[in-house]
Amino acid sequence: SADEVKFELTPFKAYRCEAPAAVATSNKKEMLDFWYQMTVMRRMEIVADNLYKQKLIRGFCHLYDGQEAVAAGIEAAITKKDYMITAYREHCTQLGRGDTVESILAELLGRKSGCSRGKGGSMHMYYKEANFFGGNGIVGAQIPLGTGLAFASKYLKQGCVSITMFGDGASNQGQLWEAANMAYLWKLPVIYVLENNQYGMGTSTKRASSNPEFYTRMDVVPGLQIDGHDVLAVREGVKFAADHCRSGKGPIYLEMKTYRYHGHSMSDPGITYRSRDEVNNVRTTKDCIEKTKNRLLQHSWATEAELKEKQREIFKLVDEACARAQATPELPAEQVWEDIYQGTPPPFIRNVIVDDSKVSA
Amino acid sequence: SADEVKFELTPFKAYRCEAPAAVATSNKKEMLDFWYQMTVMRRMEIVADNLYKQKLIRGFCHLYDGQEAVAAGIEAAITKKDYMITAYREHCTQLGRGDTVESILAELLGRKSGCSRGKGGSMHMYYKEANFFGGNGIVGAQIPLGTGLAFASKYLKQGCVSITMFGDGASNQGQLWEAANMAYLWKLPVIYVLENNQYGMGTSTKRASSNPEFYTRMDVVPGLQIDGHDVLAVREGVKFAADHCRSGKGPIYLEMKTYRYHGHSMSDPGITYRSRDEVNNVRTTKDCIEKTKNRLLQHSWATEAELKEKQREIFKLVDEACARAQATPELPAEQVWEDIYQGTPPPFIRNVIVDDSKVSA
Amino acid sequence: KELTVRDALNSAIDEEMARDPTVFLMGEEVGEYQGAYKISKGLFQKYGAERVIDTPITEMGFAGLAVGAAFAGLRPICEFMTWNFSMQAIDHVVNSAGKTYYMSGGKINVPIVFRGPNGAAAGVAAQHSQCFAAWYSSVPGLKVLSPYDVEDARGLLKAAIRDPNPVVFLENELMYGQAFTVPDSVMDKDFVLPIGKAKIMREGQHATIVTFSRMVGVALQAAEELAKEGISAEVINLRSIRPLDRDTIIKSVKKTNHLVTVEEGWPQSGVGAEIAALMMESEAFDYLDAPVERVAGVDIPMPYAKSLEALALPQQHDIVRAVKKTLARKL
Amino acid sequence: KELTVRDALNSAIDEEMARDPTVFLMGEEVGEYQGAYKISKGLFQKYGAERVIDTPITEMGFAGLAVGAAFAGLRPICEFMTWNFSMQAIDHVVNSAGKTYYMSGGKINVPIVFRGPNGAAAGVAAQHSQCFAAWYSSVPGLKVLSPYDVEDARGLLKAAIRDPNPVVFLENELMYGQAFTVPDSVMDKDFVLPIGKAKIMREGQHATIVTFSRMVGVALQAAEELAKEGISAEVINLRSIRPLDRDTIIKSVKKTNHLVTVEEGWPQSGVGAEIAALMMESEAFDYLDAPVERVAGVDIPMPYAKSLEALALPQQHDIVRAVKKTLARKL
Ligand SMILES: Cc1ncc(C[n+]2csc(CCOP(=O)(O)OP(=O)(O)O)c2C)c(N)n1
Ligand SMILES: Cc1ncc(C[n+]2csc(CCOP(=O)(O)OP(=O)(O)O)c2C)c(N)n1
Ligand SMILES: [Mg+2]
Ligand SMILES: [Mg+2]
Repeated sequence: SADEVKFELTPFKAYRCEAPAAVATSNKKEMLDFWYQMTVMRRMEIVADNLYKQKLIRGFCHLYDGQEAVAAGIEAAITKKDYMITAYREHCTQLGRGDTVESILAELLGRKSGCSRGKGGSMHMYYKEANFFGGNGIVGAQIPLGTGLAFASKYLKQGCVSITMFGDGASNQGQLWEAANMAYLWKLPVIYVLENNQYGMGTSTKRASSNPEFYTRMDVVPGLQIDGHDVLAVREGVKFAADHCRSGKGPIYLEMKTYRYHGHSMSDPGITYRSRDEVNNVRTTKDCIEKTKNRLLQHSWATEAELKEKQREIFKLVDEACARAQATPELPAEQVWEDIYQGTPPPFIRNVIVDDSKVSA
Repeated sequence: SADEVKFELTPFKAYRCEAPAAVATSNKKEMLDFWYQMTVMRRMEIVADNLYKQKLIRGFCHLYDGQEAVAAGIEAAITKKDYMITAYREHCTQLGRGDTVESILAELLGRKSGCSRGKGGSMHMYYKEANFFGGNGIVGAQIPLGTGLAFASKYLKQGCVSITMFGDGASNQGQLWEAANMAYLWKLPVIYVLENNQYGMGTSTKRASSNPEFYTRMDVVPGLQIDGHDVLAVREGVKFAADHCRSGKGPIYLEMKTYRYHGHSMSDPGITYRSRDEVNNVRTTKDCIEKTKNRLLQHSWATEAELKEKQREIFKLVDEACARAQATPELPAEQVWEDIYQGTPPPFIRNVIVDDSKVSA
Repeated sequence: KELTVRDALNSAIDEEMARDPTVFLMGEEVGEYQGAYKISKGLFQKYGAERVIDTPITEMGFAGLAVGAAFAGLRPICEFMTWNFSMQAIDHVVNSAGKTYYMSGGKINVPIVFRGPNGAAAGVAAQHSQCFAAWYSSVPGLKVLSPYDVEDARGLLKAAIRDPNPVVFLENELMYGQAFTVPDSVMDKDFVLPIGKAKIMREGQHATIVTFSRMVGVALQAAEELAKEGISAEVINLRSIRPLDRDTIIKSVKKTNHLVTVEEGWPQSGVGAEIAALMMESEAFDYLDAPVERVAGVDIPMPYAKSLEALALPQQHDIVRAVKKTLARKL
Repeated sequence: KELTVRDALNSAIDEEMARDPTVFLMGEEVGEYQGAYKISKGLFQKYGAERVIDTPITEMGFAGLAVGAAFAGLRPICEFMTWNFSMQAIDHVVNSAGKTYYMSGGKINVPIVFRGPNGAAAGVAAQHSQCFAAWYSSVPGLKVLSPYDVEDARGLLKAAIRDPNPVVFLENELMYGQAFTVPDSVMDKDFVLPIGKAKIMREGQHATIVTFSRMVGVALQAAEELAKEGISAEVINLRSIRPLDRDTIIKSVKKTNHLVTVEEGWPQSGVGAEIAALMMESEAFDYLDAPVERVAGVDIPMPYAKSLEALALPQQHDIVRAVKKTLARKL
């Protein structure tokens, strides 16, 4: 459009490939959209945090605030036909793929209207409508799964890429090595997206990874290091990677430098293995929403006041979605028996006491 | 000694380290010893082949002929205090560590006098006296185990290295990636020895490995490619690696270029996925025993006739060991109950029929 | 028509691949080598490298990859060279394949078959002789089938491939070479057996023998031997270990009043244990004239030597003895 | 003295590390973070990075590494953050640790403890709620222990660490914070319980409840409730699932003539199934006045929502009902 502007990006670091140019063009609408999306994401996570503290969300709950630019930037580089899979820190990925705040919060609350009908919870959200396959509680397990999505794309000649996301901790898993080996041998269109938020639970990358320059680590698989705090850098990097995959060259490995503001999960205060200063420093110097906001202001695409107003709207929308979610019930007891097998309910589901078992006709 | 001679070696290829010089010194005694050892190894495998064909050896039986220089060369570079572990193709490793032909053949025959009392068979031989921990039937499993031996060496400040051997097929396993990552982080004295015999069962390296230049594959872990047909090259390479480890630098990855003459196991004719010509070509141009013999002749350290005579002796010794092994019985039935737990026999071992169970006092 | 179990499995895969282009075969040596045990003979030649895929020796990676392909709607047949190696990949079988339909509230189904030889072969020692029937059949979300003969091999494998859920398919290496004569109906390209139904292989009046896989044959021989002594044993081939065909077992026991279970795996918390518990908690209990007898593998890792191995596994005479024992016992 | 199960486990590890320099602790977050569930609190500070080792999140790699260290004579305590993740490493637990002593004909013993929380916690859904008691206890070569209270935690963990064989040690996250009062003897640094012996937690006359881990507490409450109605239940805490203490169970059943098993895991081929089979094949059978009742987790993957999760796990009232049912039934 007429108001296209060039933005300088943090230079990409490249391994076994040419780095794309460190510039991106964008415009008012795009940048406002990014800001809007990321602000909704962050607000949703803050609401989840509150719900957890009220003991309305149970078990593990891994929040994404700080990393929003990765989810938002990826979506801007691909389509909903492309495959995606990630780990348990997936609330915002689910949102990015097109699910609603209400559906996500309802799942966290264990409600029937949740995206997994309350059966999955925080770690097990899916959005098949947009080819999003979860959500996975087992560190590293999604890596071969995502490689399998790429396999399907190639097998079915769909031309889709598979965005296969995981953390810095997960990247040490042998599954990555095994999957990447096959992906390279068979030229599968998989984009391995490492979200390097610098910690796997309480362990910093340098204590867990013999080479913390992750993007250089996958032997013959080319890699890029990308500023994961900049939604435009993420978009450009993923576009480059998608072109790479779609041209038949096989897998590529993207390291997104990012940061999580919250602790690992809700039980982790997140400041025993890193300092408050470290967290604050990232917040004040690198925050992805701030960066986007500054670009909006800089080009007079929005005023402080307008954004404040929009933010109020967003808070309201998210709060309303939360209220709606809280108003819905949990699944009725008899539906605990459902969803074990597609099409064929088991003839006999043994209950705690055999007399209570569910017998199908 | 006085008759030391310099031999030129195939140049080492190095990754992330300086290649050692491509020369080795040796002398008559050493070279005769090498020749002798390797000839015994090969003869033992041929005898095993025959026993298998007579149906006296059962199940899987993976023969080592062609690869003898690797086992022999390693032993010349380290001591029996150093740790060693390998996969199921371990008859000659067991011999190299100091066990006898009789003990090994007895194990293959399932006899009580076998090194594992007939309970392990071809894939499960051990020689703890010389720190050899098997023998493993699960492809890749020995890799973290061997890394754990190195861990023990460091923990106990023993100064020993761990020779952790595996095949080209096994090298794609994620376990290697996981173990090497820890070994590098913790600077464990482990020498990963990849015996690249060019096939994992029926699959050539280029169909299974995205990068068949194995020695360059382990990211930050330095590597060497070594002519595995030359016992002196193996010795020099392993010496270099052991120095590397003992100096506290952590793991190193050695790729031994070698070849197996037999099929993968006894049921594999070994010529569906490679040509007879290919096998014959290696036999005639690269054979490790021939190479050693030529060096002996070249320096007049032995005559053709002397070696023929020695060979006859070896054949006789191996045949006699075989006869002795065949003369021993299988374990008596009641010892099937033993060796489940050290020190504490189970109070009740359920038999096929409960009435026959073994009850301990 | 007479054919071997190997050919039955081969033809089932072949026909299902012909019928449905989303079906593909993946595993170690399944392609150019035509299968370590030749189950996939000719398929690479017929369907090419796109649909018959040789993998590196990386079970965790390729099993996960196959599950991911199933997420996307393909129908992978994932071969484990033997089930022993599935331990490297078991997280994907159980957590990625078995639980996803439930965790997603019914959104993501996983149409995949994991197959290969299970349990003890001959002379392959402890690491290569484990039976996984009890473990996998304990997991809701998986279906677990184990064929005995040609009819089973064809009908169950085709059913497994067509099923929209993850199926664990436990074959037996020692059965691959065994030939059976089957009617034409079994060779029909749409011959599919129902999952969850056992088959009464031999009717009998005095005692019920419940078993699966290779032991069905041994049980049938035992029944033959018993018949000579006037004892009439009913032999049930489970076919499906999850879901378990409770009704067929219960009905048989109500008739014979005696039950012997036979399996090659370890006894503790095995398949026989579950059937013993089933007797406790069904009306069959009241019909039992003697406690259930379990015949099972000995509770030790599998030894290599021939004479020891034979001691470690159920033999025909063990089954005969167990049946006689249960008949001798009067409550 | 009163302390929590967490402190009991912590002190047991601490004392054994002090006693034997070859004992070390390895796992994810066990060191600087002091344990995901704080079982290793203070140990890193006390013993340093050489003996309390933080690993990358690579279960297969570090479990194998720990087994290798045990081959060489060290005594690793290998922590799985939860047992759910042991599926990535199960090949090393079973094939590398469990079978090696046998395969080597008694040459190589493997003194290792694998430990961590097992089974369902609260609200963690299907992938994080699996009970592995039945699987591991089916494997000869492994010993499998599961503590309930502080006495168990200390006595069994110390026994496990001192044992020269591989031990699978199944804890329960929901028990970590529970406090128990114990006599001084339990705090003795050489307080070691025998492996393979169950404990009668409460004597009773009318029915026997056999269970392990957290369910022992629920069973004791159920027994309390039953007592109010004049029903006297004997509660057996298995402690050791392999070897199973057959004698204690059999003896109790001979006295009470009624048996209820309780476990949180899936029913099929579970621990209760084995005990049902044990009744079938021991003299206890003749003493049973009613069939065995199994109380077990529902045969579904664990749902997340609170109300559904509660349905999926045994509750006190289920145990009460099961006991009453078995008492009502007369053979
Ligand atoms: C196989 C496995 N091991 C351990 C865990 C426990 N766990 C959950 S998340 C996590 C840390 C993962 O860190 P990273 O991959 O960097 O992702 P992040 O949480 O930073 O997004 C651990 C150890 C698990 N869920 N699965
Ligand atoms: C985990 C596992 N997968 C598969 C097998 C079957 N298998 C045994 S050896 C082998 C080939 C290994 O090749 P390589 O590592 O190159 O060693 P080589 O046999 O050439 O010495 C295979 C596939 C196994 N034993 N373990
Ligand atoms: Mg991280
Ligand atoms: Mg090889």
